[in-house]
Amino acid sequence: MLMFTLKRLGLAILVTFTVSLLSFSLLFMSGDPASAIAGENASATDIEAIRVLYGFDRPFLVQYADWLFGALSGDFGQSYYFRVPVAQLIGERLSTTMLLGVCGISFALVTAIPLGVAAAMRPNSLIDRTALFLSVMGQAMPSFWFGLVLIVVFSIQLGWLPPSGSATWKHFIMPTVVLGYYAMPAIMRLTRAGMLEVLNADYIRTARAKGASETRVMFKHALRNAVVPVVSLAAVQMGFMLGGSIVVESIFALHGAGYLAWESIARNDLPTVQALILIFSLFYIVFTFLSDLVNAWLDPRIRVG
Amino acid sequence: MSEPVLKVDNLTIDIPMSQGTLHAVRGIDFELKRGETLCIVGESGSGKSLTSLAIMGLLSKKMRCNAARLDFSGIDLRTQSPRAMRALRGDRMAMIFQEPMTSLNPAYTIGDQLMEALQLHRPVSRAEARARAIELLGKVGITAAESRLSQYPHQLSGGLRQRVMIAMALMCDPELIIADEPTTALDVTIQAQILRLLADLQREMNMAMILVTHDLGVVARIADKVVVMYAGEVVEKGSAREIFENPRHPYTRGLLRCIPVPGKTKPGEHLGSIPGIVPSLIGKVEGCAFRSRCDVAEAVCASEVPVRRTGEDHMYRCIHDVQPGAPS
Amino acid sequence: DKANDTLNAAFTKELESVDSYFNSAREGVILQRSIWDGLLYLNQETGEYEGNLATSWTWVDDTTLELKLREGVKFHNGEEFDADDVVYTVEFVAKPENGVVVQRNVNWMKGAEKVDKYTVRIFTNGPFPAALEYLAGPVSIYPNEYYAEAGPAGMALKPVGTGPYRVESVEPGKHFVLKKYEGYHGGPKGMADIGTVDIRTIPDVNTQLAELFSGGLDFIWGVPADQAEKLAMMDRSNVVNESTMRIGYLELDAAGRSGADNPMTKTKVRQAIAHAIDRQAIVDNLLKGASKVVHSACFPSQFGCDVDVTKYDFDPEKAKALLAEAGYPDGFEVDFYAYRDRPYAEAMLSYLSNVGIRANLKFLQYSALRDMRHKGETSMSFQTWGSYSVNDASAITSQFFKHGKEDFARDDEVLAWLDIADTSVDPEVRKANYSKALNKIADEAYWVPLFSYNANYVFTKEATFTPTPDEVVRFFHVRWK
Amino acid sequence: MSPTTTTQAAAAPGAASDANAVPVLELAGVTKTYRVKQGMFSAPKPLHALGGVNLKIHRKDVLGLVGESGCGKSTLAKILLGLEAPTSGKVLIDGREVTARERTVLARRIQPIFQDPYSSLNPRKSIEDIIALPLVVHKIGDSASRAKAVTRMLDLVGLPQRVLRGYPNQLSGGQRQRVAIARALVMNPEIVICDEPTSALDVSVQSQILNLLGDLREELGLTYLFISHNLAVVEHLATRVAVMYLGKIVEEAPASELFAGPRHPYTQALLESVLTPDPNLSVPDTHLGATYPNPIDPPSGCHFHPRCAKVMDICKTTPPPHVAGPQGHVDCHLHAAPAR
Amino acid sequence: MARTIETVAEDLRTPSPAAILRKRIFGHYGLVFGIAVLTIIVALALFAPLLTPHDPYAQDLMARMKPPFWMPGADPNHLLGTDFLGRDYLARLLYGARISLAIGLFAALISGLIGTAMGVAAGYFGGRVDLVVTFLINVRLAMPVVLVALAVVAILGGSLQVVVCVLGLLLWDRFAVVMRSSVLQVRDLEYVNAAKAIGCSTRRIILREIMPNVVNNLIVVATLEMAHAILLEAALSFLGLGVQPPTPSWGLMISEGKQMMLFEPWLIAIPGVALFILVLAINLLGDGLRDVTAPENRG
Ligand SMILES: Nc1ncnc2c1ncn2[C@@H]1O[C@H](COP(=O)(O)OP(=O)(O)OP(=O)(O)O)[C@@H](O)[C@H]1O
Ligand SMILES: Nc1ncnc2c1ncn2[C@@H]1O[C@H](COP(=O)(O)OP(=O)(O)OP(=O)(O)O)[C@@H](O)[C@H]1O
Ligand SMILES: [Mg+2]
Ligand SMILES: [Mg+2]
Ligand code: NI
Repeated sequence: MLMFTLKRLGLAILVTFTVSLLSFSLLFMSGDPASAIAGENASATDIEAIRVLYGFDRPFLVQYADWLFGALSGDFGQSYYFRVPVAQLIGERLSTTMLLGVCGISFALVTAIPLGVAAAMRPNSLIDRTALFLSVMGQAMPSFWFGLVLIVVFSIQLGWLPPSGSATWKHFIMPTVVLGYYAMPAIMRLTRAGMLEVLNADYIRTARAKGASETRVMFKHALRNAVVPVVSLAAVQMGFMLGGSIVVESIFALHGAGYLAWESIARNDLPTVQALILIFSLFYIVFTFLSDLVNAWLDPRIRVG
Repeated sequence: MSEPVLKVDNLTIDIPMSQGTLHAVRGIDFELKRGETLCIVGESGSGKSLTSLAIMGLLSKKMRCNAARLDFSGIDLRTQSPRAMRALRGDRMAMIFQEPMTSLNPAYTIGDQLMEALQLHRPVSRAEARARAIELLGKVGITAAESRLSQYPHQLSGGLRQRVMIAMALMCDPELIIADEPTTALDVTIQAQILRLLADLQREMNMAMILVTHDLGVVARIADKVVVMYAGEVVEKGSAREIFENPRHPYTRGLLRCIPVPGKTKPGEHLGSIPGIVPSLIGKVEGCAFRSRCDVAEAVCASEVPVRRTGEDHMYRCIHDVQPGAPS
Repeated sequence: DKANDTLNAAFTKELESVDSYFNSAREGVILQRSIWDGLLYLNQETGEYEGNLATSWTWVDDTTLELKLREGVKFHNGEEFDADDVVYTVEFVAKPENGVVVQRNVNWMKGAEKVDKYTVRIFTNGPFPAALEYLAGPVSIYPNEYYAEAGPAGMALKPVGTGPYRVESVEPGKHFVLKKYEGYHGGPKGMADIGTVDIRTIPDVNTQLAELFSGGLDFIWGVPADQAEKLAMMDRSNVVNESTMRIGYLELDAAGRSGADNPMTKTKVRQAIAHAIDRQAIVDNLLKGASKVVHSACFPSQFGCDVDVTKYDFDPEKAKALLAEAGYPDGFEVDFYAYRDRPYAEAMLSYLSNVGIRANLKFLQYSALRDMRHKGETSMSFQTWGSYSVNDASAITSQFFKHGKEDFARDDEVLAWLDIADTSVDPEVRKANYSKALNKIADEAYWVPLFSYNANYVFTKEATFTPTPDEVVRFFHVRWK
Repeated sequence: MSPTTTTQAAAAPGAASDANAVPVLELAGVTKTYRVKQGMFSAPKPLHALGGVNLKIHRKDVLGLVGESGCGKSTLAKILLGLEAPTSGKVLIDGREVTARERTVLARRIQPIFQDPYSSLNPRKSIEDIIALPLVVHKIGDSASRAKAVTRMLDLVGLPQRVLRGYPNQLSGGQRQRVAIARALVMNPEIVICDEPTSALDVSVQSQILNLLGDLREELGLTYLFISHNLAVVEHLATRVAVMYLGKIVEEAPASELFAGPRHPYTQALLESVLTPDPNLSVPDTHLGATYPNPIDPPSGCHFHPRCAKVMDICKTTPPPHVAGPQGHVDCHLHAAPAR
Repeated sequence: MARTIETVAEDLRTPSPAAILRKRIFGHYGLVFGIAVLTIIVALALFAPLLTPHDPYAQDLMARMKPPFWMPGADPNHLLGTDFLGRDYLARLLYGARISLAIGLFAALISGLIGTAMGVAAGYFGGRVDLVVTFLINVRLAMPVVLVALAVVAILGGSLQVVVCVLGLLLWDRFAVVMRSSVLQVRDLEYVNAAKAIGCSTRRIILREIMPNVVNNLIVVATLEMAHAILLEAALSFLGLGVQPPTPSWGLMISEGKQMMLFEPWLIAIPGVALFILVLAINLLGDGLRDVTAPENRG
């Protein structure tokens, strides 16, 4: 167990390190950060002064090492744009994105798993077809489009929900649906496929032969085994969601980390973008790690040798 | 003798498929009394498993199952509600499956699964269920039963898992136990152990047992009655002694010639064989299904096949009264 | 929302810092005008400078301005306003190492000196005719004690000024709440009417409109022309259009910085481009509103802006002929850089392709494009310039034609004229020299000036508001009906 | 099949087992260790699939290899086929050690027939392509001669010509196994490694394949390593038998001898477990315990001792000695020289 | 012995895999629908010049935002109306199909090549190679795609080539994962062992024995990734960092129409629905192929 955890941790660190190196070099190529700091109406001399002030004239590796050591101690530098520590900046925004991510994945799970189970219970039935239809729709519908349509219908036409902001829980309904609907199809399909496979397994027949009721068979014997890959997928999706909430956040004017990332790219705010890429990848790694633990708990074949 | 525990009359199972209807089981009948062992033998795909599943009421919904009679201890299984069937399953009739490796739920401990079998049917406490589980594990020859309860299936070897499966089937003292090829996945030595265990328990608990297998050796050693199936049909049926000493159907005879027997068949000598392959059962099936592989088939085999009997309980389906070149 | 005495407004862009010296965004200017006061005030109607925190001012010499300060003014935190605040503010912002973002707003000042409690002197780095303009604009006075303690970071989170609105709360970049400052000193801005101004950042215009429809917003601006037109037709809110000082232009690499053989070095090519684009059609159909075609490299209302220069009318045939004369009978291919207003760029692209110039649009972030321009890598780009709302040609013409990094003409004559115009204190001399420079620029078609921009303001019918050409929303001038 | 095959019996047992001749195939102290992970959290542990196997196969012999599931039979086959490299020990052919480099050359001499007829043929290839593959790989002959060779092989294994254009999914299990045999034989190998070639088949089909293998051996003079867990089948075909238990050969002897007088308790139990279709007998008691061996954590001393009915104290501590017999050997304390 | 009896089994032999596949394909409604729609879209894209007289780049500022035919005030000349520069919407839609298809196709091609090479290598060779590839997959998955794509496009500018390359370089993970696991499944099958024992070279085993048996998975992933790439490009365009105008990509059309969505909803509805249908068709195709070739359905 300890060995395993250590190994996973080592791998995680290596992955994060590689991601950070990649993102850093990527953004290093992105032109002159000094100009970005200076803002839209700055003159050439303003920019030159800033370049020296921030040390952009140093070699790449020096700058990277500098950044990395800072990052290790939680110091991602100053945002060029906001001129506050990046850690503080992201700290303020992350909660919105996290909340959105948690809501989104919960919505996806809460709709996808029952739907997947129901579809697997009666393949080719009406409910199966409906589920399939919903998932096909979900996969083909561009989320920005879906978001705009929701705003038109629920905010403008019906006036039920506020179109933007994050003040109350009502504000989170539409973003949650849009974000969750993006992850729903994959989870639903995996649940369905997993359930179908598990339902064909011999031990399900055993459970039936014992005289267990259908619901007991479904939920005690089948779901527990079918849900194992779903947990991993959900973790991956959750990771994607945080990184992918850019569109949703910009449409619904949620000032989260995704929107910050997009704006920071536009503003050439390197420290912020770097830190965000790193943090999103860290999230992904943490989630997958947690999902491994959950899976180990669900699946004794992993847990006990 | 007492009333038969199980009476099956003209059981048919049809499976609708895209290419047509698969007549997987075509008019099977047999009966079984308490304390008896009935063996169903036949080639792969001959409908053995479907027959046993049909008795347990475990066929999938898309399959169509009909019978003139399907009685279990005087209960007409055809008319039972799903709920009533559930109450019977695992309580008064139990089943053991072929694959010990996959027949146990990997997510729960052995103890959980054993106890569930009892608690589903009896209002017992966990402690009582646990005691019963330990008792039965001991009975099926598992030592240190107590500690096994908290183990997971993947921590046990195939032989042990099959023993657990047997224990699980016996949790509620069933009247009928159906074992579908319980030993084919196991090694020969373990097979012998498990079969012996089954036979002993059956005798001890005075159960009726149906043993499905394709191994004639197993049948000969354990069966009171034998049903030989071919292509969904009973081609020969009778007491074990009759079948082995006086086989009538060409298929049964062919099977018996196929297997090498240490001491009887000469090493290196040609074994008997049945050429050809099993016919498809999709669509209308007429005449003797075995005729394409039969040495003694004639043109009339394509139409009606008579059911013949020699003696009280030996029945077979063939146009030939006595096989050409048969020993008796 | 009159019932709550709250005006809900939206910013499009996240504001990096509320401290007006540490942002360069329009949103920042808007907040600055409400929260702080300058020493002077430019009356938008009369175009005259009035006293604000100062009551009178005199040039002691070419580089020294003496001001008498208003008495009895109190900052939002209760601190008293006096000469120390002015000296502290000027000394702080004038130091380059303090990192004020827009250096040109402050780098003309050398420092300040307290004469007595209510008199200060401000020293400039050389003669600077536009000084009053800046003192009435971007230079606002901060409370010395508070600023010394809180610094720019503290000021950004809890701004303190003397303006008609005080800041109730700041969520950086996202949300700002302003409250009417009851203790306002009664300067020329006047007492605010609306009790609360609640500003949220909503990046997507559609979302802003959606909020407007559903009553979540009362006041938005920068609404694109087409939407504004539709909104005006719907008659649910007030739609007001006002010209701004921003003009659009094509910057052509006449100096050959991106390559000596580049077609833009040929005057005829540049003239051809000017003839090729139907600026009037773009103004009529795309910009609409108060926009006008401009011909000179400055905004017409600016001091020194001579609009009577060579005009290139829309004439594709002539453009083709000029191209042929320049040696490009079949046109040529060129990268066309732009950073905003994609539709306008696309429209121009199409006109250019009609005369045979195959332009590939390269749409970049502003800073990335500026980098390229500084390195002299762009031979043709679509630029805009708002002159910081400074009503003086020095804010635009001199910005781009004095051999700086953004000068793609590099014309020595123009440089010489502009140098005289920028530093002379005699208005006539200035005017004459700007005119010479602008005429040469137009003749040579160094730039193709395109059009002036306009802004649409959409707000609730419960309020009245008159926009100004400097594109600055003065919340203290918004009133309930 | 031809009726002449009945006469082969005389030729079979021990025909070529001249102890002094150089064996075609020899394993000398071959071990194979896998590292396996049990569950995600534990470190990999060594699994000794083969623990020092010595084995000789003489020309025209049929060496039957029996043993229970997981004892290492397939591992041994894979090593002989060059699919796995032994962890230690040598593989010799005609007395010469074989290095990994020569495997392709050896492929001409040793060919496999696998257990599962469903996965041993590439489902995307036609039968013709499958059988001709070895010829193509070794660049033997042109397409015409290959076609002829394939046709010949079909005749040999008793398949009709029209299956040539077919695909594996169109054939029954027995037919597929015949295709596999044809593929193995098309290169005229000397040695065929049969890894449970009939255990996935119904008895009616099994007998066909067994007959075919017997006939082919006669006609082509093949040498077989015949792996099975069915002793009856082994007795039917093999000239010599090796019994394997947990990666070790515990007994080896000519078939007739071994079946007449099994010496190792495990061999005895194996023999007892063979269920002949005799309704007068009941299920035998093999006297084996229900403690199944775990290859990752094998019992100390003699690996068999926890199940052995005749277990002695010494079995629990000391690995059994190698006791040579007249024509084979047995590894068992019971047969060691009387204790001191 | 004479065996005169007709052999029932022979007549009932199963058809060849190709025949079975054909039959399955035509029995699968989703797949048939997907293929049909995709064919239509491809045909429309290919024959765009024949279908509309308009040049998708020709602007007419006087005739901006003319509504489509079902709305009042429509211009019969422009069936689907005109966009904000007065360009014919139908022409842009048709030519845009080319762009969207090309983006999907080439992005899938690039990522397919990368992912397949990595996945097959990892699956077949295992050991270190597998470790490295798994590590790379992890790194790739840990990178937030949209973010990185945005950043790169922001740096390099949004030419068609750049967008295609960026998407291609970012979307290979699923190929690698799927190929790795399918090769792992096939690698230990006995026919692969048989091929090894025969003496086939590694190259031959991979190309001839393994690839044909995993290529169906490859195709399925390729179609799904194609859809994914098209959607991602649309999202990039929406965020203002996709393909450059005036190229009529559908994503760009949505992004351009977005401005007026509250007043002229058809401006985003038309390309949005087109995009939706295209992605739907490709997904149905992919799903259908998966159903049809899934191993559990195989004969
Ligand atoms: N779920 C199913 N769907 C379609 N056909 C089925 C299904 N289950 C069984 N069959 C078919 O029904 C026939 C009988 O199957 P059954 O499982 O009873 O055979 P069996 O005698 O038990 O064979 P085996 O010895 O291989 O277990 C076979 O042809 C089989 O293909
Ligand atoms: N690639 C592998 N990695 C790890 N362990 C393996 C591997 N191959 C085989 N083993 C282990 O080696 C031991 C011997 O396996 P092998 O396949 O040789 O057994 P076998 O005698 O052929 O069994 P069976 O009768 O079931 O085919 C088993 O415990 C098996 O789990
Ligand atoms: Mg069965
Ligand atoms: Mg094996
Ligand atoms: Ni013969």
